[in-house]
Amino acid sequence: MPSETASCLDLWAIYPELVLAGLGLLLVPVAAFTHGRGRWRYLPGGLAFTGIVAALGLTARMLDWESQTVFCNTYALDGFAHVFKLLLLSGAGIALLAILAQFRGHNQLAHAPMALLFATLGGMGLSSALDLGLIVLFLQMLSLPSYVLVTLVRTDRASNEAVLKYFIYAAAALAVMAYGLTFLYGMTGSLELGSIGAALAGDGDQVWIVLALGLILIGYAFEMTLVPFHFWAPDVYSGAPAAVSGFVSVVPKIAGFAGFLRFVLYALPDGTGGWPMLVTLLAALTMTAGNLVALRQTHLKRLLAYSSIAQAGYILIPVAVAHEVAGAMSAVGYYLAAYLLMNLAAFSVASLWERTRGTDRLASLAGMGFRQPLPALVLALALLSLAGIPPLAGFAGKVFLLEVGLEGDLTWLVLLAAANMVLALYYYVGVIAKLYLERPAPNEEPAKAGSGVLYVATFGISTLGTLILGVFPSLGLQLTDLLRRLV
Amino acid sequence: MTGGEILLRSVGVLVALVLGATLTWRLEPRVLESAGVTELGPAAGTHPQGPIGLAPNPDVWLYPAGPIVAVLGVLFGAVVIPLGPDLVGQDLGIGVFYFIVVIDFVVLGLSLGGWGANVRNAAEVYYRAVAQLVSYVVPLGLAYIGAIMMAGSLSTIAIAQAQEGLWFVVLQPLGFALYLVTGAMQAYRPPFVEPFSRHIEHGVYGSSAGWQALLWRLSMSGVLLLVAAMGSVLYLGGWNGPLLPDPLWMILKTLALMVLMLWLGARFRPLSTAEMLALSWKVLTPVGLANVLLVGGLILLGAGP
Amino acid sequence: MAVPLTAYLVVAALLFAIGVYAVIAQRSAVMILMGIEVLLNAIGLNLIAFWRFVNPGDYSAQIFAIIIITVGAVEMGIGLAIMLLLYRNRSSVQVDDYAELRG
Amino acid sequence: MSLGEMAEWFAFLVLALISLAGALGMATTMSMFRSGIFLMASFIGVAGLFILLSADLLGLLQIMMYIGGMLVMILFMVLFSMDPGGAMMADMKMSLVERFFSLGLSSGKKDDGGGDMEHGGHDGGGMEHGGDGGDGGGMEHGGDGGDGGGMDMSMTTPVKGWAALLGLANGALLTGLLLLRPAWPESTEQPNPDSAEQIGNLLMGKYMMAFEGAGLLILIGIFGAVLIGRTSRYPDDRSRTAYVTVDAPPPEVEESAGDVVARDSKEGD
Repeated sequence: MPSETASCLDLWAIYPELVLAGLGLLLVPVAAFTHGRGRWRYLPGGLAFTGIVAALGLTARMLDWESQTVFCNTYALDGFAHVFKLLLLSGAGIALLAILAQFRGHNQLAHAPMALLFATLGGMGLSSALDLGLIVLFLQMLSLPSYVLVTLVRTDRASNEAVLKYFIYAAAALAVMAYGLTFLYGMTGSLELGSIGAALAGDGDQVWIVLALGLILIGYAFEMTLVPFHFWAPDVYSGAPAAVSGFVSVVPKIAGFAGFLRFVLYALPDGTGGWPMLVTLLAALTMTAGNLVALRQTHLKRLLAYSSIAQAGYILIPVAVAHEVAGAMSAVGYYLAAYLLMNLAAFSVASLWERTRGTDRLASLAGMGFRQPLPALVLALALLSLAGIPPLAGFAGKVFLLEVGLEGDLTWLVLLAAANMVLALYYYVGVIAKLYLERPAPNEEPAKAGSGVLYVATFGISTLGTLILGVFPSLGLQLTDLLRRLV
Repeated sequence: MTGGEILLRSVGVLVALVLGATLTWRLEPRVLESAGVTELGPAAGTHPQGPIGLAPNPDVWLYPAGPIVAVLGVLFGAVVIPLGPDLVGQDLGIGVFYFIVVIDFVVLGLSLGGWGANVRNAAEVYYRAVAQLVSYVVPLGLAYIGAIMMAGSLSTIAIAQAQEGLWFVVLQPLGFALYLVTGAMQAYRPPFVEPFSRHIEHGVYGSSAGWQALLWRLSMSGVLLLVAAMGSVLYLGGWNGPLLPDPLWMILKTLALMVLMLWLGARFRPLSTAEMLALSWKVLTPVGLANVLLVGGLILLGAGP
Repeated sequence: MAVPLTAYLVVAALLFAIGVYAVIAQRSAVMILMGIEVLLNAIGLNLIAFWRFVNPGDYSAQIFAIIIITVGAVEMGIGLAIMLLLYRNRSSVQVDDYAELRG
Repeated sequence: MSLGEMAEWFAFLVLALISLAGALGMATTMSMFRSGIFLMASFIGVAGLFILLSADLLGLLQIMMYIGGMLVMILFMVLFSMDPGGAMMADMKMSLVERFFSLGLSSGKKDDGGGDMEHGGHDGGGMEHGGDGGDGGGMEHGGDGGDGGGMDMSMTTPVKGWAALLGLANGALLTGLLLLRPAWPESTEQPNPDSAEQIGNLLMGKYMMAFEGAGLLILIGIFGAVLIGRTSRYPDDRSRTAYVTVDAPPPEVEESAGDVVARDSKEGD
């Protein structure tokens, strides 16, 4: 083995990751320098945004490369990884804008970008990792900086509670998952997903496969916020600053889907261990529970949290048939892209509201359509898209999801999902009615204007993205079709 | 290895350690007194005013465990110290790493004994010992790495053999200086005597008597002996030397290094825990990293064995 | 090897069970963190036992174990920092005291 | 059975006992300090098992990581708890396991604080608990443990029936499966005795990315811990809402005595 040591250092394959990692390292001293220093505080944010755009460009250049593995079969370089990296990077970029907008003029401007870069890096690694050790490593790299982001405002009571819950649940979920992974190693003697899959497909002991799958699923379900492992999400989303909630609701979730898909498609090919059935059950449970609880919410961030749980349930429909239906992967990718844009749009409006009003109570949104037409419009469009109203991205995405579900003979699940979408309409439209039909309280002082150029940029990118994806779905589908190209 | 041989080697290591520790214990106060140190720290043979504040209500499990754990750490550490190419308790492939690890048991022993004594002053030992551990552990590791890199092995025998021609102290004076400072910290010798300071009634010394006090003295003398012995293996060529037989050279170098460390340490006023941490992280760690870089450069230039 | 693989695995399984118990039953955040460390310990033991008996020629599993140890150490570091922050703000690290976010 | 095999079984049993008893003690003892020490014992026991499995480098690595780490962690627990020695709880109703692992804890009724050491003044802010914590010695500790506040009786929790049951079921399930359905393709291959070289080659070759990633992870950990735990020259705004947007730095705060503790322990991470 010593003879082949040098051949594994394929640095050319991870230029986007290297850009992010290098920039993150550079930002550590830069953030220390700019912390609390007036206008210098914008420097890290600007650098980080440039870096994310550069990484996007580099990843986009790789799209037509041949699928291959690098670093001695531990890291995949294929269409699946590239598309997920593009999604993660665009999510991180928009979330970064929102965070910068919310913390404009605050100390947190200096170190938030750095944590965000590292978390994105973890997510990108997770979408490519083919080795059990690397999976655990990147999952941890995804969570650690997220703790920092959640507790950006360190004196805030809600943030404190959020970070405590996030930390404990994440650490426990990761430990349980890693314990499951060790059994896969024990059954096959290999840490590589591909060889594990090859060994398990033939003559794996079903009992142990199911047990290991159950343990591993806890870790991934935590990242994807599936019921019953979702309980951290509402608390963390509502405790963290709204812009950070947007990030946490998008990047770890997309990375979780990427990791889970890669794991089951490689290590448990053709439904070994009955994971499709398990995923189907989780999908039904997740969308129903998420929507039912969302009906009772009185705070915007909590409402969006439960809505994002329900959305995760919808995305599970194509995941459950990913191994047999050809279009499943591109449906997942398309819906994740749509989810990313509409969710970030909604959370950035919540962030603006938090910045100017200090609250996210739904009651405080009354009459927003008259006082602040632009944010109100953005929020309304985002909610309509989440609800699945044409011609927005959410509609096209839902159509693809249901179509794939029908192709995969999951008729009952598709019917349940349709019923859920109708149910969800109730609370989404309820918020929109508050925006436009209710009058603001007469004694309420008008909200300060000044959404600022950063907010306008955030709103613009996410809303235009939602519209374009919705009106020209073929654009998105062309890209997400690449997801099918696995190593 | 047969059972008889294991027994023989164990007894050999034990006897060597006890003899060496006794020697250290007699020698150390003289060196320090001649250098004008009044606060003796762990060097003190007896207490100035006899035992003070013995633990009235100790934790029945942790209190007796403290000195035993500390002595075990010293005893395990002595296993890899070579007196000659063949005269060693056991030559482990990862000997130096093993040594770093087992010496940590002394800190654990101090913590157990200090907390378990259940008196205020002894509990203070725990905080101070942990802070001292945190301050020496990284630069000490860096001081080891210089020698390890040059010898290309973790085995104590191999490291000493690599210095047959030239001692590493000549090539890496910076690393040797770093080892002197961090070694004194690891051995709780002046100026790093916080856990045994007079202000907390000499720490665990003040709260123990009988066999426990004896074991404390054995372990604290032993840790200085071992630090000096490891220093002479890492930087002074171990048993290598002309004319005299191997073990004698090793013993001489160990004693000389011990005297050097004590004599140098006596020049400085005792440092507080916070000062130790600042010194370690602001000065010693960068120096250690610089030394590693220097050694890397030297190796690239072809210096060393 | 006189001791069979199953013996090691059973020890790891029992460690895992104790860790699960500690994570569920304890109410001080630091104690929960310690329970998580026990869980990680069980993972390491499982890995090394499998390595020794299933595939001792390939040392990859030891790298995985090193990653697990790293994860444990990093979690300990950041967990203690989080608890330091909580303690400074609220003088408590009891998880029951952090139950304001509901709904 | 040969002598060597018997020695191996003996070593295995002793080490397994240490690991399991240590973990159990950690979860059930009433004293915070002891529970940290028990956990360390458990780690060392597992490290011994590693060495028995001929992963000697990993075993030593484990010991090294966790002696330092655990000692610092216990320091934190002592800071965060009213009664790190567990003396107040020594009189509480305890289950058998708890009684065993809390054996010898001195009762809080004795003078001089008994088991709970009072190192007030020394460590500054760290030991100052909520106002009503001072009258600990005189309080009666019945089953319900008073009305809380800073005086929390639950810092080490008495055995919770359902949690114990769940843990037990978990262990029984796993053990039963392990005993009844071993599905592991065992090999008779012998490992290479020079594990350090093997691991080094893997780290520098195939697992270069894991190596660099772990380094980055530790850096993120340090940096996150500093960001979260530091006391800042410029305090955060009290709430997430910004009422005025200014780019000038907020007023500085004076450092308090508690910062020293914070800084020392941070470097231990």
